[in-house]
Amino acid sequence: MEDGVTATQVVFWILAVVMLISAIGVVTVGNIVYAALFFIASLAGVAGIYLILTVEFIALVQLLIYGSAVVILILFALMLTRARERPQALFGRSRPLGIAAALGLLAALIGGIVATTWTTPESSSAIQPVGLQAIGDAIFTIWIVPFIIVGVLLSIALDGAIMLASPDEDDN
Amino acid sequence: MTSRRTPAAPEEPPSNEPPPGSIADVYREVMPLVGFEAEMTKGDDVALTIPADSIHEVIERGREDERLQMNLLRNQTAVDWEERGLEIVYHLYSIPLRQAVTIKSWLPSEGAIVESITDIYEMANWAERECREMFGIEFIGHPDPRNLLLDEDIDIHPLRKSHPLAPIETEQGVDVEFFTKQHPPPEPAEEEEAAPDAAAAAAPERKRVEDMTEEEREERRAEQAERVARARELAAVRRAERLAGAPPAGGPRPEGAAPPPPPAAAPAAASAAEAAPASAPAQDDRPPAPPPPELPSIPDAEEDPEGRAAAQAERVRLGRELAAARRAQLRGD
Amino acid sequence: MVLSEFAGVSMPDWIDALLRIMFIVALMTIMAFALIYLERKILARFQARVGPTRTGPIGTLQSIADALKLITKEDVRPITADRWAFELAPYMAFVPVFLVFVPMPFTETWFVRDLNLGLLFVFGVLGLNIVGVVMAAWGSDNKYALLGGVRAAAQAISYEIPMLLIVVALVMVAAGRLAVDGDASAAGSINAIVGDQTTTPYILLQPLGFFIFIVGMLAELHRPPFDMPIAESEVVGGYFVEYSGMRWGMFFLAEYTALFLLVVLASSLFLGGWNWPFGADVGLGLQIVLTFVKTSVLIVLVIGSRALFPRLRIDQLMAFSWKVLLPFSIVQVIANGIILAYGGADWVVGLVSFALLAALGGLVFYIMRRKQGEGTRTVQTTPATPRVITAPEVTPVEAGGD
Amino acid sequence: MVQQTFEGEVLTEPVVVEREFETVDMNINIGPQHPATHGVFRMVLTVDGEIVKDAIPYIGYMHRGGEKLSENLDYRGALGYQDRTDYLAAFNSEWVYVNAVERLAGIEIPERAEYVRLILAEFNRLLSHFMFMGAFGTDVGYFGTAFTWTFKERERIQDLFEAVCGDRIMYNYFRVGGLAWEPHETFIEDSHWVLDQVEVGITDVDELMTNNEVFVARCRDVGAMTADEAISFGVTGPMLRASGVPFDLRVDEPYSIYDRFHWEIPVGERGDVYDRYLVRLEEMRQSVTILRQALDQMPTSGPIEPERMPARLRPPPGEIYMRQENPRGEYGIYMVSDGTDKPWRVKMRSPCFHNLSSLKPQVINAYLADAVVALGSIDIVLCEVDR
Repeated sequence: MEDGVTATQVVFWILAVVMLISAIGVVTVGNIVYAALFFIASLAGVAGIYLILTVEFIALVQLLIYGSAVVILILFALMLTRARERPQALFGRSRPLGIAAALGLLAALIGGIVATTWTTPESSSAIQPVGLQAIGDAIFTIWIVPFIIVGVLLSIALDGAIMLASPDEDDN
Repeated sequence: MTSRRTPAAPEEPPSNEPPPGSIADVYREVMPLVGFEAEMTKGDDVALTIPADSIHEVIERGREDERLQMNLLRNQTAVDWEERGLEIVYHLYSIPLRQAVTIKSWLPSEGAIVESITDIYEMANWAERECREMFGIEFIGHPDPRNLLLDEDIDIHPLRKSHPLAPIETEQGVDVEFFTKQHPPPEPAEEEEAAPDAAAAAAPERKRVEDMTEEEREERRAEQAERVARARELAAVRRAERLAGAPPAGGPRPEGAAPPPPPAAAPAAASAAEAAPASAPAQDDRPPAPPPPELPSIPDAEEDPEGRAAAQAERVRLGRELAAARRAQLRGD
Repeated sequence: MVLSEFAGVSMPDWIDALLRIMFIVALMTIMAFALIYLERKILARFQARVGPTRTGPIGTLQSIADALKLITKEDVRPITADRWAFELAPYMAFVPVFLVFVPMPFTETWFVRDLNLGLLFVFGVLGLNIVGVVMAAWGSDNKYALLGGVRAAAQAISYEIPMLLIVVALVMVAAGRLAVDGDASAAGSINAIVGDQTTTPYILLQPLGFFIFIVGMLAELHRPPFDMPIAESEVVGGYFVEYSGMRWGMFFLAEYTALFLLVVLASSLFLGGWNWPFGADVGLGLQIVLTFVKTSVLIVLVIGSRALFPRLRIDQLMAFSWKVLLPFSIVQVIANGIILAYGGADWVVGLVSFALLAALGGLVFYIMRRKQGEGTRTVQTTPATPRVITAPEVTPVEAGGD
Repeated sequence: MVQQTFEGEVLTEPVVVEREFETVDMNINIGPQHPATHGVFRMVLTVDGEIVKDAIPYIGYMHRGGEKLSENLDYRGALGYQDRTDYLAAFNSEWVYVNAVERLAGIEIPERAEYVRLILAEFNRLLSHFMFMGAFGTDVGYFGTAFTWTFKERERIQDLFEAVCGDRIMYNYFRVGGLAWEPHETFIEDSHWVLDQVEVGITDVDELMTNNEVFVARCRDVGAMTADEAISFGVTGPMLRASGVPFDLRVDEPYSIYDRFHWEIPVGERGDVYDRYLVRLEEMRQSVTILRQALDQMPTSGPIEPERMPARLRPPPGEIYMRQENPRGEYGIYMVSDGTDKPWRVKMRSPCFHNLSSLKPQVINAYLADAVVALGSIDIVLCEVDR
């Protein structure tokens, strides 16, 4: 692999910077809707990273699930309630507690990164694109149990949501 | 266009008593205690006149009694008979029995108070609100007595006969007479104190526009422009007041849109296009006038035109005085 | 450096992609202009009028006139509007629609890139334009826009799911037919699906799929009977009520491009795109004609639905999607799964799908008829003498409907 | 959030209930300029999400003091105002006013004039109901189809009116005692031709809207009103008949020559928006049957106004409440004369005024889209509401 800077590395660093900025943006920006938009940008960045790793399926599913559905629900909730008027308590009483938790998490992450041994594949072109068939077989043969557990979890979540929403509907 | 002489008030020809089996008898049968005076109207309906305090009871019984079943209140209005007072009119109809009746009653023209029938008919809600703002009849127990068709802070009652119909030519809603009082023009205009009859005297020699000389026409155009500018200024002032938060209704808001006095109604057809800038005689607000004076009757135009003009001018002056008194009274000063 | 062919000249990969993207941009603008003009003409025909005739020979320059008007109009932004959300919304709504053209096969060789995950790419990216719509709705700080935006978001989510499920069912069928020695990963690419439809268009195999896809498409495009988000009589133009000039033009362009795009997708997936009667054998000429004919038929269908259908109320719209379309699409996926798993033939799949479509149609028809009830009854006129006090009882009412 | 309306009236801040999923009420102005209001009418809706919690209607934008002006014009002069109150059914309004004055002055109308008046009034009912179909179609969502189809028919009827009285909307053709001038010679043949076209138009609208599933879904059980509620609000006309009350003035209190024709009154049963639409549609068909019978029975020659008409009309003192069946309901003129040449009091009982007052209960707890459809189904003409 020639040691110069390859195209994927350039794209990777661009995406990394974009993701970093938007991640920080999500936390620091005052207006909550801007935070949601930054959130979308960071998720798109994640999808981009997957694309670089030539795992298109995961990237597209990421875009499909996060990009359109989850974010829309967040914006949906923001628009109906008056959340956007009240400035978020960025610097409230619980600030020290927040910082402590953040630092703890940071330490754990760095620890994890240092501990793992990163195996760099011999050459980026060596990664064969994984076909749809392979993914399909894997899901329904090797990983069938977690697949079913996730399915059950999701349906429970759905029922919970309906329960929460329905009390409001019983008046009219 | 001032209000005409009071109607010749001979009783209707006695002949129009309703036929024996008519609804008037059913009403008398159902409510023997109430004094019904029945008469046939032109559209061969029966009109019952009842004392004002029994309106609610008569209408309520009319709706419940199975011989009457008046379930549709189709119309509710009032008629201003000037000195004979206000007459409130209810038109009722029974859909199952296909019979109609008009219930009327007399109210004093000043401070008329009636019990609201909104609890019997929902329709009365809007009808009574309109009646209140047009005639000034107060309805006790009305759920929402705001003005319906007119502005919130207007306190004149347009459909009263005492409220003269302003000539159409004056600016819409811009009350120049009031404006000149609030903002007197900078240099004291020295036109002479034109009493109404002097204005009438001045009227004939006012030349028609065609044969005016150029500079006269110029002067008249300038004067009109100045008047329009003043009017526009007033509108701005009024808008500023409104935007600065509507002052409470009774507050010192500009006087009601009392229309500027019409130019003396000279019988000769003054050319309508000419808006004669009659300078209004300065009228100070005298203490509230005594109860409405007896209005002189206006002889017919054919017999003596001068008498008619004078009488009409007199009526206008009295009418305006009454309106001013009423406004002063309403403002409580 | 991967060389690839474009009109015989081999060139580096990315230049080729760039050229094809340029071609797509040109095609898209022309189609958008044509669609604007076509919509006004076809709509006029439905409404017993003539449509634009002044501009150009038979009004053909109308869309150019519209574009000029939009360009010269001033781009107004309300003061209280949120600057960034308002400004970026049109791009956020426009870019995904533009991206989705990449895997779209116009003929056997005419496409930007035949991604082997084409279908998933289309739906992955298409979902993003709702973000643009919501940003526009929230950015313009206007009650009507807010309501329109909320409605658009609710509608987009609830109609994307049945559409996705139906496409999954379709891919299951396609995978069965395209599988070569056990590896069916080719079924992901749209071109492969079209390639397989030389003899039997998939509408015969999945009629329910076609119906739900068309309904989902109409909902995705906010076109009647699903145009609650931009309902003129209630929310007066919905989320782009505060936009004017070229910004509004961007939304308008995005809408028509999405229309053209989804119509091409529908014709490729279900009507056999460039392939159906004998596209593959005859060659490029017939393929272009086929694609053109199929897309125009579907476009007339979509524009016709705008003239002939009132709009559904937002809760009926959601109820229709969650309570009717979703269950039927799930049943369709399960049915396909069972039949294909046990080696059922293709016509069996088609038959089952047709039965499901009939059941859906019957259900909707029955619900509506029961809700409609019978019409008005008419009462004989008996002109009663008005003033009779003891009036006869109201005439007995005979049953008589129109 | 304090919201100041333009009259300076301060709307209270919407109450924010501190439940985590509680959405906040929004005050939406279906303002004076809005496609759904068919004119200058304002409705402030307090909306929670999509459900309307409270509706405050504001009228009075078109108030021109018609009644006050009529009191200062002589009996013949105030005819012009009648055209301008209900401009969609000007012939019907004119007819009521003219009948009231004739009844007061005791003037007999020649037979032929009576027939021409009835025919023009029934044509005007068709015109008005076609207008309703078009406007209502746009409210429900037909992008413009219902509008252009119905206006195609309206054009034909208006051409006939133009031939008869020279005007398409403000006719001013009826006179106290008869008509202004003779209708043109081919009046009857033209009317028959127009009727044939109108019948085709009615079936077109019927096929477009009546059995359309989406139309039924949008109109059924929306803004339903029971019979007693309707009567209590003073609602009359197609809205009342849609609630199941067969009350039609042409039958209950027959005026002019309506007792010479046979037709049926359509009556709905649920009183919702769909029934109102069906009643009006059926009423159009019944009007066509009335017109056919009237055109056949109409005398082709004869005077159109009485021989001797007083120059200055001075009806004897008295009062009358003349009411007739307008396309929107019972339009009544309560006229009081005091013996002079000007009416002492003219009260115009406008059907839309009372039909509109019944809007609030229909709108509460309905969806925003239903509120617009319910408002459209009342078929209001704002000039008539405010007079």
